[in-house]
Amino acid sequence: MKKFLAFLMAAMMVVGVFAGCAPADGGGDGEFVIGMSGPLTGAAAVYGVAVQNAAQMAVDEINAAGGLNGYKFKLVATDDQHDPTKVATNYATLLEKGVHVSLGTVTTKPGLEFKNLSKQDNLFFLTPSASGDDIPEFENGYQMCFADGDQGKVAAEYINTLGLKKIGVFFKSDDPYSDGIYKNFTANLSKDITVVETQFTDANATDFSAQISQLKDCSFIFMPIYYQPAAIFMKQAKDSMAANAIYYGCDGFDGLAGEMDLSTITQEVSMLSHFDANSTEGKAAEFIKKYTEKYDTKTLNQFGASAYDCVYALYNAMSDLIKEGKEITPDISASDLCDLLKAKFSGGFSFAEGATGSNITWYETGKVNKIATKYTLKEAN
Amino acid sequence: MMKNAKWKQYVTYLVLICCTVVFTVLGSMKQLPFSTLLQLESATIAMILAASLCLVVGFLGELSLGHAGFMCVGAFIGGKLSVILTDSGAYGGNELLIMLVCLVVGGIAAAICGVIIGLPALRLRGDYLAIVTLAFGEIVRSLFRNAPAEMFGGTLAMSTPRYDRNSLFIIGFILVLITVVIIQNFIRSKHGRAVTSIRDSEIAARATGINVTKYKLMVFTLSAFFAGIAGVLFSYSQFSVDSKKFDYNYSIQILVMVVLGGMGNIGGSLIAATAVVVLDTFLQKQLTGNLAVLKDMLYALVLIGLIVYRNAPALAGFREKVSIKNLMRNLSKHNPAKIHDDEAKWDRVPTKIHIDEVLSVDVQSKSPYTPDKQWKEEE
Amino acid sequence: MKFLETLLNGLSAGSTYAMIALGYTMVYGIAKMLNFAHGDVIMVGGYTLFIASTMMGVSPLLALLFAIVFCALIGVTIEKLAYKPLRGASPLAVLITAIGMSKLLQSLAQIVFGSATQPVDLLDLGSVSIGSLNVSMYTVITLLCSAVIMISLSLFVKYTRTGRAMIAVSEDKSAAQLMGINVNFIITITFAIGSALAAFAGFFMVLKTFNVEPSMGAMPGIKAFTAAVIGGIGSIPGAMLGGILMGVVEAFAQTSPVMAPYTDAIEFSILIVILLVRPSGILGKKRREKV
Amino acid sequence: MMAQTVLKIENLGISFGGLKAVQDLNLEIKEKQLYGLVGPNGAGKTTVFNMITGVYKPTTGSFYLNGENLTGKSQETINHKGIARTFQNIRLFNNMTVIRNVMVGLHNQPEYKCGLFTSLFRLPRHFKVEKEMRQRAKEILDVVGLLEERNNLACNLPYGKQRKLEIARALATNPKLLCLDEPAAGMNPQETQELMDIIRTIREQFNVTILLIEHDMKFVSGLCDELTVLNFGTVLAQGETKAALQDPEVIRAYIGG
Repeated sequence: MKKFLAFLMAAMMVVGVFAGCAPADGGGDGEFVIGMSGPLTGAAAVYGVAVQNAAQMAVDEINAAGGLNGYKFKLVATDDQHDPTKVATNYATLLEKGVHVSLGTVTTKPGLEFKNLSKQDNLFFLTPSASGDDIPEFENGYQMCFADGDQGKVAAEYINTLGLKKIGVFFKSDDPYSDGIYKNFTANLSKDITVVETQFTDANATDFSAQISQLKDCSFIFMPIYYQPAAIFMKQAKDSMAANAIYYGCDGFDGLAGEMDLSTITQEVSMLSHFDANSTEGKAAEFIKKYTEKYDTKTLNQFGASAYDCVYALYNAMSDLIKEGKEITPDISASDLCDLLKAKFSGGFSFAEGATGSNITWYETGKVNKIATKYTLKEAN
Repeated sequence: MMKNAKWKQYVTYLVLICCTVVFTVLGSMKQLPFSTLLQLESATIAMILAASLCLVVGFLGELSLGHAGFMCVGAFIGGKLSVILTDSGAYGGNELLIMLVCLVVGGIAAAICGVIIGLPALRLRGDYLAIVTLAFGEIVRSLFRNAPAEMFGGTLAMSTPRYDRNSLFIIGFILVLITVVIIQNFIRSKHGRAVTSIRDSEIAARATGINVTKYKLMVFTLSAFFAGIAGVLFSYSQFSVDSKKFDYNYSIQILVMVVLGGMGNIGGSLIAATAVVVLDTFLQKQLTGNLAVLKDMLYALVLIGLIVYRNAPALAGFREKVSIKNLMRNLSKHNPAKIHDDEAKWDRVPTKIHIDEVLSVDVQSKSPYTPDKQWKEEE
Repeated sequence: MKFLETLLNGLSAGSTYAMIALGYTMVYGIAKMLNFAHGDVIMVGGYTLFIASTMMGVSPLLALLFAIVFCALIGVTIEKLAYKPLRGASPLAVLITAIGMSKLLQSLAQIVFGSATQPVDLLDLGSVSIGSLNVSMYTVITLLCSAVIMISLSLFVKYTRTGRAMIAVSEDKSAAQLMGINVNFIITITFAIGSALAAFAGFFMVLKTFNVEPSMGAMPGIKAFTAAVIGGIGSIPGAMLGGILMGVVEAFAQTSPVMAPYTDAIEFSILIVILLVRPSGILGKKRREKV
Repeated sequence: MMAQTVLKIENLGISFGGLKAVQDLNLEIKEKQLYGLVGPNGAGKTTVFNMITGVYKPTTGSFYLNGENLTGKSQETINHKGIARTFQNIRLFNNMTVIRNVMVGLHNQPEYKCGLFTSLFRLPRHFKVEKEMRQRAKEILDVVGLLEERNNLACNLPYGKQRKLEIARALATNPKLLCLDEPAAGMNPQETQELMDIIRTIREQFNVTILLIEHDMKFVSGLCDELTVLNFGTVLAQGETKAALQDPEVIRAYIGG
């Protein structure tokens, strides 16, 4: 009897699988579909939501201004919870929705899946924040953010100029972002500088007293990590560390000011980034104003700014192509559009004015060429 | 009922073969959308995992919280080997042959780990074993994460050659079939009988001359082998393998499948695995934003509810009442006449009752396992 | 000097682990079950602190009191709803339910508070200098508090009526029942005490990290659980020993660049090695099954 | 002709902590004998069983089966050598059918040897062995009168039949010495009578020596050839059943005073 029921259930399941696969609705609704996959829920949701919000904001602005040649844009955001195994399903959803062009993924690990999937279908992606060095491995992938390796290299080159004898490093060894920056950082660092290396992992991310006691004697600490553990570190190290020590981070520090009151510590905090959430001038300030009016400040970070730029860069590139006489309508296939965009982005296309930099261009490798700025979040007391 | 006994034990195989054929035909006709192909792949992986864990939890009666660790070994070793073999053009670049080699090697690598973890397991039981397997899973993950980046990708995921998505699920189904046939054969052999006897009473099994050590090790190894195979299959279904995937939460997810399937019921585990995969994808699409967490809550509630319902001593009477057998009996016309007290079977009442049995707070209840019923004698 | 500092850091981290491990060990001793959800009771304590301190602006000590009461209530509720119906069922069933409970608590917290971290700034402790040794007040306070708690717990178990009843129940439930001990009441009390200890641990963790998140209790919970097993589950001194050992090993592993990436692996390996040598932990009693 | 000694126990003793549960036990059981081990509660009877079946390792002394020293051997080895037992509080494989319980007992018999590989791939030998095992199991079940119940789950059997099933399972391991721990406990008088007959049949049919623990004096005196009476871990009396039971020490231990 039970077996029969089991059989019945199995049969139902099979039917269920089929019911789940409604025919693809295609992209023929007269809209350009921009797809993305990011952590909209889960621990990394703050990044995914920032990208979704900012991209949606850019799309709304473009549509309000009449769209591209009269055609509107539509953003399709899917949730991968920072889990690479969920990307394929999301990618399938994007295809079903008739995606034309994509923002790739928000984070690096899922991005490794996405780059391969999109390569098969020749779908163009310009990722706002998947910073892994390998993300733009194939011709169809481009980055708006600095690649991890480049960040490590730039940071090392900057520190080489400071004439320090000894620096401390605090990084997260199970995080590709942190680990990637760190590896390139040490490779490019002058050999005369002694490095005190400390690290932590997800499973030990609450108590840093052991690392702090190691780093106590260093007056300059390079921290290629995200802002949440950085804030915990700084709070825990408040008294142990030299009062005028310098914490130097990468773009992961962005969001630090929202996480903790920096005036409670005496040390200097600065970062190397393409975006400063406290900007008061230029396109960045404009973006911050618009974003905070529409959404909350909690998700205001460089991820969003970068996504905002991505959408505009794609829009600008497509308008340029139309101006050049190419025919681009929502009837175009993703693959054809990809070929056009690849030629455009590798052919010296310049994104004039964005929230994360100006005159942004791309190398043929897909990596971005723009200026990284050192922002001082807080001066030493 | 008895007449059907012979073919009944092959129902699972039949269903699996039907599924394989139907989906292969549909696949070759290009009737299966991308998302369905992905679900089929995930379902086959989950089925292998559930069936192999069912062997440990349902038949040996030990709780393993490190099943994802074995899968991890298979995924990394098998995945790496396939990269090496593909790059070196071994076997004339025959993808299928390379995959076969990787499956076997990945499975064996995991099986070796099964032996390694099985050894302490022999000295430990129950809760202690559960924590050791959990620790083992975390250790394996940490080792692969910290291995040189050139070997296993380090903190970043290790890239693997993804197999053609239009045919991987067919291989997956074939592997499920092989796994299920072998596991079922094992359980329905004298060796399987010995294993079930250990589950029911280790002391009695020892006294009956069963080599408990040997069989525990055997089950751990066999189960790890198939988990390793699932790992290799997983690495073939992805472009990259990330050690983070194989944490204890994933082990627990596999455990949920086994519990949902009714511990000690391979067919049930397969159905539960498919259901979890299908439901997972469905809910991932339906529940967005803060609601996405509802999925986890649902799993947790189902898990608790099911276990409490099936095992609570206080609910024994209720369970009897609503059991399928009873419902069927009530539905059928021939209602057996009410049994009068004087006709009740007095020989069922133990005449010697230990005083502590009556007063004890731990009144022994029925075990959580599905009792064996599939193998009624064929005559 | 470095050595001493690392040792102190380890002791401080270890005392938090020990506090959590005590909860595991007491519940195991009395109810003979691994309360997998214990780590998540820490998280409940953390969020209580968040509500009381950050949202309502209550003073830290009062917030701690709230957390203790609320955690004790949650612990008792979990026991009544999920574990009590299963008393007498197979240990496997109970363990799986406990795992489910852990997931349930985490997802509930995620639904109510979201998955992002929430800030809790309780106290600014500062540090004291003893000679050339600079010790943070946090270390001093955790060490003192945990010492006081452990000593009073041991005294409670040894010298009070309820405590002795607990020992009786842990030895033999049915015999204790025959002697007129209310076994259900004792189990309830045990869960309440264990959960209150989890609240303390949550307080210490929040003091250290200044924030709470839904999965904050999971990893410390598992490590403390490991510590309890290392020390010999069911034994109160064993839990303290295991917890301290865990903390010290962690601190020393983290200060060595070679071992640092393997910190988790080392901690868990200790468990396997110790269980291989002593299957019931360092101070655990060997249980003889009655044949 | 003198019957051969099957089990010989010399100075066997065990202590748990400071408590000497059994001390200085000496006894000898001859082939095909029905030997009784009696004594009040807590006398150490089951402890003796646990020692000679390898559950506990004796602190002093040793025991021999057919002259082979088995002291300190594992439970499995002792069973393979030829000592099988039943349990005071029944330990059946509850979720298995009656016949499969017995087939587990047949597991180690050389004639039913079947490698793992053979089983995994269901080679012809697997089916042959299964068939033979099933046949043998049926024969054994027939002896204890459980043939009709063979397809029921063990846990669904009434109490008395569960005890019989335990005996059948122990018998299946082809023992030289069968140790029965309170086989008649929980049985009504009619069942007890049946059991006595069964035990006698078993002895004849399986050529087995039987050592049993029992409280029911009628049962013991009606069945056993010789007795050892234990109290507080020491031997009170030993010898022919009638004589041993009339020993004044024994009467005092039982009746008190």
